[in-house]
Order: sequence, then structure tokens, then C-alpha cells
Amino acid sequence: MEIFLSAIFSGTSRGAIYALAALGLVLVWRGAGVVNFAQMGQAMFTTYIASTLIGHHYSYWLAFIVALISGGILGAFVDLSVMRPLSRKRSSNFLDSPAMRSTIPVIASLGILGILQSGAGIFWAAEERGFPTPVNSLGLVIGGKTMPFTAFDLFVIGTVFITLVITTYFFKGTGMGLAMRASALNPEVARLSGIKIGSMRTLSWTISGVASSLAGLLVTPSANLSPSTLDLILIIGFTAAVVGGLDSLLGSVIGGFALGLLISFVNVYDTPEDIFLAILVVLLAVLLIRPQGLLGSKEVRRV
Amino acid sequence: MALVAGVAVSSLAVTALPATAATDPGVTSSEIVLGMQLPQSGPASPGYNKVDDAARAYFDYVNSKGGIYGRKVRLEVRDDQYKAGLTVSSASSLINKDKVFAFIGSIGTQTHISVISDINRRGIPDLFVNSGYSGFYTNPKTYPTTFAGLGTYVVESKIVGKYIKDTYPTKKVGILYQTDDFGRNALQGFTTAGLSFEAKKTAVNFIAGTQGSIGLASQLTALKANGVEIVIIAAVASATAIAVATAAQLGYKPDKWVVTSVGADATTFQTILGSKGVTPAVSAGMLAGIISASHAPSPGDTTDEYVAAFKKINDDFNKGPDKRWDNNVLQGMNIAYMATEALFGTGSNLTRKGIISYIENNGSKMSSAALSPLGYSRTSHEAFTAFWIGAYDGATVLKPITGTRVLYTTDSGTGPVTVSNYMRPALPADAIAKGA
Amino acid sequence: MSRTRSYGRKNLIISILFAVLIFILSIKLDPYNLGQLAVALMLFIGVLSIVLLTGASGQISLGQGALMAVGGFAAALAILNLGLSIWVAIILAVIAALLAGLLLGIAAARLSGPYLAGTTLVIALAIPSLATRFESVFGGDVGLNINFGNPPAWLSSLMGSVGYEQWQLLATLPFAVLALLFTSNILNSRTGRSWRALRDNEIASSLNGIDISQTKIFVFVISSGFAGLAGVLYGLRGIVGPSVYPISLSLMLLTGAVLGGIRSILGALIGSILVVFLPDVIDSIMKHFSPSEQVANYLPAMISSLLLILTVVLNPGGIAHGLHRTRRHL
Amino acid sequence: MLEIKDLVTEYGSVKALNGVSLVAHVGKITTVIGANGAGKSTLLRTISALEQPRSGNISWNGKSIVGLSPEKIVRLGIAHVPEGHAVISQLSVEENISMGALFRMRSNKVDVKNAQQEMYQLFPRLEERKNQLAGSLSGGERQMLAISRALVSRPSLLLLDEPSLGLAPLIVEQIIQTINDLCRNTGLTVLLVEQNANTALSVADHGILLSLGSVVADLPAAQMKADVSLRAAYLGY
Repeated sequence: MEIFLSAIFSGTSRGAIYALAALGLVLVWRGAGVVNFAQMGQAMFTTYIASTLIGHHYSYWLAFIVALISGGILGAFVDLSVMRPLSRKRSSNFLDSPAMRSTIPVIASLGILGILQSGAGIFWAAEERGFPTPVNSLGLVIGGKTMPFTAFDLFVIGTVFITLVITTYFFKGTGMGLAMRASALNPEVARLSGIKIGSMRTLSWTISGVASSLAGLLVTPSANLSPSTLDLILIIGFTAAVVGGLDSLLGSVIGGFALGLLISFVNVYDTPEDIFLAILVVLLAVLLIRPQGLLGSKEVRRV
Repeated sequence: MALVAGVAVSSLAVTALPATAATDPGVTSSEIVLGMQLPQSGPASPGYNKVDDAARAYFDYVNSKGGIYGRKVRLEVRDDQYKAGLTVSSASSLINKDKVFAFIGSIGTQTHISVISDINRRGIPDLFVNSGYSGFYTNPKTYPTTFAGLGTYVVESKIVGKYIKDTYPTKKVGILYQTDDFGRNALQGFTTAGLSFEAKKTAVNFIAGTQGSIGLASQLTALKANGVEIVIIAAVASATAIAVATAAQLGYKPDKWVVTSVGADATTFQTILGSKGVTPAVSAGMLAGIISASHAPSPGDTTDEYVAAFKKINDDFNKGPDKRWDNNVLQGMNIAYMATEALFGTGSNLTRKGIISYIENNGSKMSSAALSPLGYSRTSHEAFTAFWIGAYDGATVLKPITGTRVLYTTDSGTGPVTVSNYMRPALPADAIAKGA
Repeated sequence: MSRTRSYGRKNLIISILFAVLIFILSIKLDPYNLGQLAVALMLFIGVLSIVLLTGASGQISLGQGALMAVGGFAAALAILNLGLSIWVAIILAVIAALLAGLLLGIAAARLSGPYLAGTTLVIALAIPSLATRFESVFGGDVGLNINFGNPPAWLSSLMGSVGYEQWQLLATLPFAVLALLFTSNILNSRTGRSWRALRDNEIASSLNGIDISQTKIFVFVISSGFAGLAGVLYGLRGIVGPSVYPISLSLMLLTGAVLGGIRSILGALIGSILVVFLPDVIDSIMKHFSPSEQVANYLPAMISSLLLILTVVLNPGGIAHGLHRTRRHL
Repeated sequence: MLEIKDLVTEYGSVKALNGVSLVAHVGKITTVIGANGAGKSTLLRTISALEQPRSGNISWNGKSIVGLSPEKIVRLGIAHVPEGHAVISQLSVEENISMGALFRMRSNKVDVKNAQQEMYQLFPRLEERKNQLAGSLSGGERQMLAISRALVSRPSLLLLDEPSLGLAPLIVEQIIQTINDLCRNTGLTVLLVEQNANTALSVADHGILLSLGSVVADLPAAQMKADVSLRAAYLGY
């Protein structure tokens, strides 16, 4: 029983982080039509910034805020320096087919990932570091048993929930959110409606940068910080986003928790070596059986 | 089975080696070139990336004292990122471009195995490899030029396993091991030593290190739920730190933690926890009482003459990005120290065959910072065959557990664990051993 | 028809010239560069698998390294357990990779763009992990030792002494030439044209009677065979194991393909030479500036990532496209 | 007044517009008719800057608008309803309408609300369905929605591309009538592109016949409607 509960609890707390990573991916996919494979690289980079500040005895919360802001700036920079020039080039003969149009940004994002990882290597990678939590991380006691579930885990879940509510409200309840959705869904009609789609794209990269930066800050305490720390989170986050439906915010969060539990149960009742296989199986199963995911809308995009 | 193809090629080629005069590559009248392969970037690099700088610092020290028979030692280092595909290329670069005389201190079982056959086939000395995989050393006919730079995992597990069985005969013993060759080798070693584990209950594994330490909390909960009182951790130092910290969060306080020597590094332990906001005083408290085995003195034991001398050399000569004194630095220095000794011992007419034969014949008499005897002989290329059991005190120093240090020795086969009376040779005045 | 035949003759001549050029280099180069050139040829075959897949048919794969692993492991098992010669093992490896490609292709045919990219990325991670899952068969993290062995006596007697790296290169060469010939012929054939039609407009090509999913699976299978071949040869340098085929290998192939020119065979060659030799060039330039250890270690990766982005943004056709344009201007 | 002079627009090396000149007067409906591929849609797309002209000039109320971005042009009061009932099917009806007025939101919130209400009065069926996704609407409703999306920005020039395409005659009649009323009552200038020449010419003030990217006739609508030979030559009936 204790082991079962522990599997549930650690699955939930990891799931919250996967949810956040998935949310970041969905934000850029919805806002700019790009799956950003550099996302967790950006998160890693901003976590290093936070870690450096904390190392210089600044408070956690200052470092936290600075990391989120730099996450936003980094996201915007990625868009302005690479993705926007790329979308302008869409008339070139290498980008004229839909297949290549969706492939080229993926390749570009891998290049960005490479730059961020090697950059972090140059700046910071001589030593391995940990990363602190803002609140105490002693396990919750249930019936005299300490569970792998801490105040920090609650903090993470709370943060994910708040992020979900804010982003959902932003998209559904504000004009800016509507403009962002419109530009992603149909750039031409959006432009004819007077929406500055370039700015909207940049904005979604910015918001996603903040969300991923948040994911980085929250996931790193349970691992160690190194340039490639968060690669795995990207892969799990992607799978979570696909499971939930790549265009659904709520779906991505549900997908994140589902993946967290799945991985936790594979880990506890099978073996950690099977985690990657389990991820692959789930991903393929969803894509082949229900390609739009749990909550994705069917007609949005062919996978 | 896996090694069969390699064997056939290597044994064939070695007999065909030309008789070498003093014209082996990498040796001139003024210079000896050595090569080292290790992960300097990428996920596996933290910690290990200090070994080359430490070794180079020692060689620079030797050079500042006039070198070896007037020859300065130059250490060429290649980053293989812990990817075997790159190890092959970087070995070729060291052999063909830098024309190294010998390899020293290459790090990693899974990387080194990709080049060991080729290095041996060419008759290049492959000195003091930083891998505890006994398959490299126990049969010199297979890898005639390869010598260990660590005690084997099997020897260590047998010694620690026997200690646990003798000291805590009634306690429930469990193991937390990382999911890779090192973790599995350790599990196997402790099983050989007579400890028995039950998968998923008292033997649990996790994905360690920078990939996010997946499942650590659940695995520790499993150990806790199954009433494990003695927990052996077989993981790299950073993952060990995270494991101990996670257990504390879970309120899991086993009677004893036992950490393998690979994972027992006080500096890494404190650095990792320090960057998580744990003060040095608290992390020292977490470390206190943890049992580990070592073939070397504790890096924190500055009363040890080797430690003191090496630390001074490190301060003066290390130009690496992170030169903080720890096990990795001590190990790097010690390998360079032993290499220097062997180079001196071989004589001014330095050849590859010469140095191999010197280590095979005189290796067991060589000195090193290690408190353990060296197992080098014509029939075995194992390095440290003895370990002493210690526990960390409150000041992060590994101290002999019974007050006086007892060395236990055994082999990588099925031989018994016995007490060793080995006495380490004293450190030469200039901290440079000149060989027999 | 006659056009196809003239293409065929041209391709044959180019392939022979290519073989002769590499053969001359195999006599001229020093051992280190021989080994590097051998790696470049192995990766060339791997990059061709991307030229076929992404360049010609518009499907992306970040998991070619996994297919290389399939080839490598199949060959290693055949050599070590069945005692087969490496040449037979290479053929078996290609067959194994073709089968793996069929399985993947059936799934992949329904995916495109980022979905396909993400899925193949997960594949790149999951397949090598099987090696540790079934350690007794695949040798775990340590892997399985195989190698090219010693050069045959007839070759040594023909060429004088054949060095270890030289033999790696000479043993790889025929496969690279075959891959080159096969790729250039298939891309100029009707099959190749139907792939390009698919890439440029799926709907139109299905109206023209091309079976979309069958064609996609077929490309995937062929491409996998190439990757498998590259994988065995790469493994024959000493070892087959998970750390030989990491994700970074898949990304390296993609980088090579994009830098050289993702739609060009010449580009594949340029790209694979570039990813192999560029780090060496950067190293030798950096030596003059004595950079810090971290800069020295991470700069090559940074430069190749930077080149990747610059290529995609400024010149998506890669170097080959640039050359082609320059030639047209002259 | 919209004034177009010697406009040339190319797709690659194909000239879609080959020196088009025309004038659309304020408060009037000007219709551009022509066969498929005559360059009608390209003309509208060039005006709203979705395509950049190779040469020539477009001026609105005396000022050149060439080189401005589509977003800017909307802000000058030029609204374009592109071909094919262009709405965003994944957004609700209400969202589609408000989308058209987003850029005025900050400057005049009250008027935006009013404009939205006016759209529902204009097309009551849209109000009934305002929370449905646009994708679930019928073709006619979508066209109404597309027009509302454009009108809600309170344009002074409406570019309307093939509103009748694929719709039942009754619906076409209704839509065209609405446009006509708007034009007569509010002084809206309309540039209406149609393949269905009869319908277009029956409401328009002025007709322009385009063929292969060039203007072949520029006549009052009634006159063009009566010219049987012109129709036979260029429209095939």
C-alpha cells in the first residue's frame, strides 16, 4: 500500500512538471505553429542563470523572477532571430511544400538547442550543481508514513494549476489571446483583421519561454543541473502534449499528469529501464489510434 | 563472448610486433607524450573532467623538477563525451596525430572497451585505466598492455560485502544501484560476496545523474517499506548525494548507509547539496556515519603525507577550470605519480615493451598514494587489491571504522577476503618516485 | 527511357570517379585522417538515408541513429553468435534494418512534420535502451565487440602493408560507392520523381495515382536500409553498444545532411565530410589562441549548431545548392 | 476614392496583373468580373497588401498605400473579405466577429461593442449561433460571418471576393442585397469581385471586365450588362 501510494504521489509531482513542459510546447505550437525542441534547452539556460545568482547569495525569489524574465527574453529572441526570418523565407523553393515548412523549424530549433547547450557548457559546465527549492521539501506524513510528496510538490502542482488558469483565461478571455489564436490558426485572415501576426508570434514565444523557464526551475531540484539535464523532460513533455492533444492547454496538463503516473508505475512495478520504451509505446499508440489526442480538436491539423 | 573477436585480433597482432629499439613514438630526447581519453563535456563529464587537469598538474611539477631523465612529460587529452563512437576517433587522433607513447588514466568502461583491442594490438601501453571492470585486467594475455588504475568493482564489493555480513549479521541489507554497467557490476559483486537481495524489495535501481534521477523517491520508499536497515548505494557521487538527501525528505533513516568508493566523494556531496541550499554544516552532518571503502587515504585527511604533498602541487600547478581538491583530483595526481614512477623505473632507454615489462616485474613494489598494495604482475594487471573500511566523521573525513586502519584484500575471482599487512612506501622527499 | 539510361551511365561514371578519388586518398593520407575519412564515408551512407527520406520525400527523422543501432547489433549478433564473416553479417544487418524500417514506416506513414520528428526522437532514445534491457543478448552498456579484422592477404600483397585505418577506409569504400550509385539512380528514376511529387503536394500526387502511405513506407524502408548499413560499418570500428549510437549521432547525421544540402547527393558527401572534419579544423585553429578548456570542448558543437541555423535561415539548400547557384552564375 | 494605376503583380514569372488601372468611387459599388484566372482575386490581394505589386500605384483618398502591410491597410479603413468564406473555423462565431475589431478595441471599446451588435442585427442567424464554432456553420452563414468580420472594423472600403461562390441563389441574393443596402445607407465604397456577372452587375454602379490580367472593359454596370458581345467574348455566355 505504501509503495502504491508512493507511486501515485511521485507520479503526481513529476506529472506536474511534465505538464508544465507540455504546456510550454503547446503555447508555441498554438501561437506560432512550431514544435520547439529547444524549449528545455532554454529552460536549462535560465535555470543556470538562477543558479548563478543564488550562488552569489541573492535570494531564491529574485533569482526565480530573473530566470522567468530571461526565459521570456530568450523566447522572444529565438523568434526574432531565427523563427521570424524563417517564416519570412517561406516562399523559397525549399520551403514551398507543407512537409518541408513544418520540418525546417524543427531543424532550426535543434540548432538552437545545440547552441544553448554548448553555450551553457562554456559558461557553467565545469562542475555539476544541484538546485534549491523555495519551500521545505520534507515528505508529507500520512498515517505515520512519510510519503514522497512534499510541500514543494504542492507548490509545483499549485503553480501548474495557476499557469493553466492564467493561460486559459488569457487565450479565451482576452483580446490579445484571441489575436494570438487567430494568427496561429489562420495568419491570412488574422492579418486582414488588422492583427499584427509577427508580434503575436513573438508574444507566444515569450510566454512559452516563461513557462518553460518555470518548468526548468521546478524540475531541476530533483535532478542535477548540467547542459543536457532537461533533454528527457522535453521528450516526456512532447509525449504528454501529444497525448493531451497538441493544441489543447488543458489536454497538455492532463497528458503531463498521465505521463507522470505512467512513468512512476513503470518505475515502481516494472523497471526504470523500460521507461523510454513505455513512452514510445504510449506515443505511438496515441498517434495511431487517436492522433488528435485526448482533448485536441480533430480538424485542427493533420499530424 | 563479447570479447572473443577482440581477443583473436589482438593476440595475433601482438606477436607480430616488431622488436622496438628506443624509437617508439612519443619519445624524443626532450619529451615524452602521453594521451588520456575522458568525458570533458556532456552529461557524464562533471567530476571526471578534473582528472586530466590534476594529472597534468603533477606532470608539470615533475617537469619543473627537470623531467624524467631530462625529458618533459606532455599530456594530450581528448574529450570523448562518454560516447564510444567518439572514443574510437579520439584514440586514433592520439595515436596517429599526437603519436603518444602511452595512454594513461582513460576513463570509462563502456568507452574504453571500444578501443582497448586496438591499443593492445598496436602494443601501446594502456596504463592505469580509470575503470573498475575486472575483465580488462585479470587476463593479461587478452590485453597485454592494459593496466588498472582503480581497484576492481568485484574486489571492493567482496570486501565491503564481507564487512557488512560480519558486522550486521541480523540486519536487513538492501541496495540502491544506478541503471548501468557500473551499478549492475556492483550488484553482482555484492551478490558474489554472499549478500542476497530481492529484486524490487531490497534491490532497487534508478536512472542516475543528470537525466533527472527518475524514480529515486519511489525506490527509496520501496526499501523503506521493506524494512531495509542497511542501504548500499552504488551510484556516482552526485547521484549518491541526491539519494541521501531524498531519503532525508522521506523521513527514511536506515541504520547505516554504505557507499561505494565511486560514489563517495565528500566534496561532490557537499557541492551538490550546497547548491541546493543545504549549508556545509548540515551536509557534513548528513555525511557523518556513512560507511565507505577506499584504497586511498581520504582526501580530507591532510595529515597523510601523500595527500598533503599532492594538495600542495595541486594548488601550485593545476590550471584547470575547477581545481577544488577532491577524490577526482587525488586520483588524477596519483595516476600521474605512478606513471612517473614507471617511466623513471624503465630507465633512460624508454620503450613501450620496456615500460610494460617494468610494471609487470616491479609494479607490485611501486609506491602510490594508495594504502593498498598494487596487484601488477605477469599474470594480473589489477591495481589496488586492498580496501580499508571507513566511516565519515563530522568533518567530512573518511576515518578507519575501528580507529586503526585495517586493510582487507582479495582477488577478482572467488578467493577469500583476508587481512593485508601491506605498508605503503614513504613519500620521497621531492614527491617524485624514481622506481626500483 | 533513353533519358533514364543516360542518367544511369552518368551516375556510373560519377561513382567510379568517386571510388578512384577515395582510393587515391587512401594511399596519400596519414592514418588518422584515413580513419576520419572512413568515418565520413560511413556517415555519408547515413546522411544519404536522410537525403532520401527528408530531402526527396519530405519526411523528417531524428532517429536514424536508432536504425544504425539495429544494423550494428544485428551484425554483431551474427558475427559473435553465429560465427558469420563480417561481409555476410553486413548483409544481414541491412536486412534487419529494412525490417525495422518497415515497422517504423508503417507507423511513420501516418505522421508528418513535428509529430514525426518527436516520435523518431523518442525512438532514438528507446531503441538503444533495449541493449541494456536485454543485457545478456546485447551486452548492456558495454556492448558487443566487433571489428573489421585484419586486411585480407591478397590486399596486403597487392598494396604493400595495409594499415588498420586504411583497411577501415578500403572496406567501407565499396559500400559507399554502392550507396552512391543506388541513390543517384533511384532519385533520377520514376520512383524518385514520385517521392518528390509526394513531398511537394500530397493531395495532387494522390490524385495522380500515387499511393501515399505505401510510398512513404517504401521510402522509410529504403532509408532504414542505408542507416543500417552505415550502422554496421560504424560499429565495425570496434564496438556496438548504446553509447556508440546516442541521440547526438542522429542529430549529427541531420546536421550533415542540412549543411551539405538536404536534397543533394553531393551535399550529403560534403555534409558528412564537414561534420567529421570540422571539429578537427576548429581544434587546429583554436590551438593558436590557447582557449580555456571549456571553450575548447564546447566550441565545435556551438559552431556546428550555429552553421545549422544559418544554413536553414539563409540558405536552406545547403552548400550543394550554393555551389550549384554559383556555377550557374559563372 | 480608390485609384489604381498600371498595376503589375507577378507570381514567380507569371504576370497575374498586367497593368491594371481602375477607379472605385466613394459610396458606389464597383464590380470586377472576369473568367477564372483573369486576375480578379489577385487584384484584391494586391490592394490589401497580401501580395506586393511589381509596379504601378494604388491610392486611397489620394494617398498611396503601396508598400504598407495588410495590418496597416485595415487601419486605413480598407477591409478585405477573401475568397472562400474565409473565417477561422476553430474559433466561435462571436470570436470571429470580435477578431475583426481587435485593433480598435483599445481606442474605442464602446463603438466596438456597438459594431458587434449591428452585425447581429444585420445577420440575425449569426446571433443565434454566436457560441458555436465557425466550422459548424453552413456555407451561407460562413459568408455572412466573413463579411461581418470585415464590417465590424467599420471600413470605408470593402473588398469582397466572390461572395456567391458555392452558395444557393437565395442566400446569394440576400447577401448581395445586404451589401447593397449598406452601400446606399452608409456611404460604404465596395469593390466586388464576381464570377457571377449577372448578379454582380445587377447591383453594381460600375463594371470592370478583366481578362488575363488586363482591363478589357470599363463601363457603367447597366451598360456592361446589356453588352451581349462582350459577355460572349470574355465570359462565355
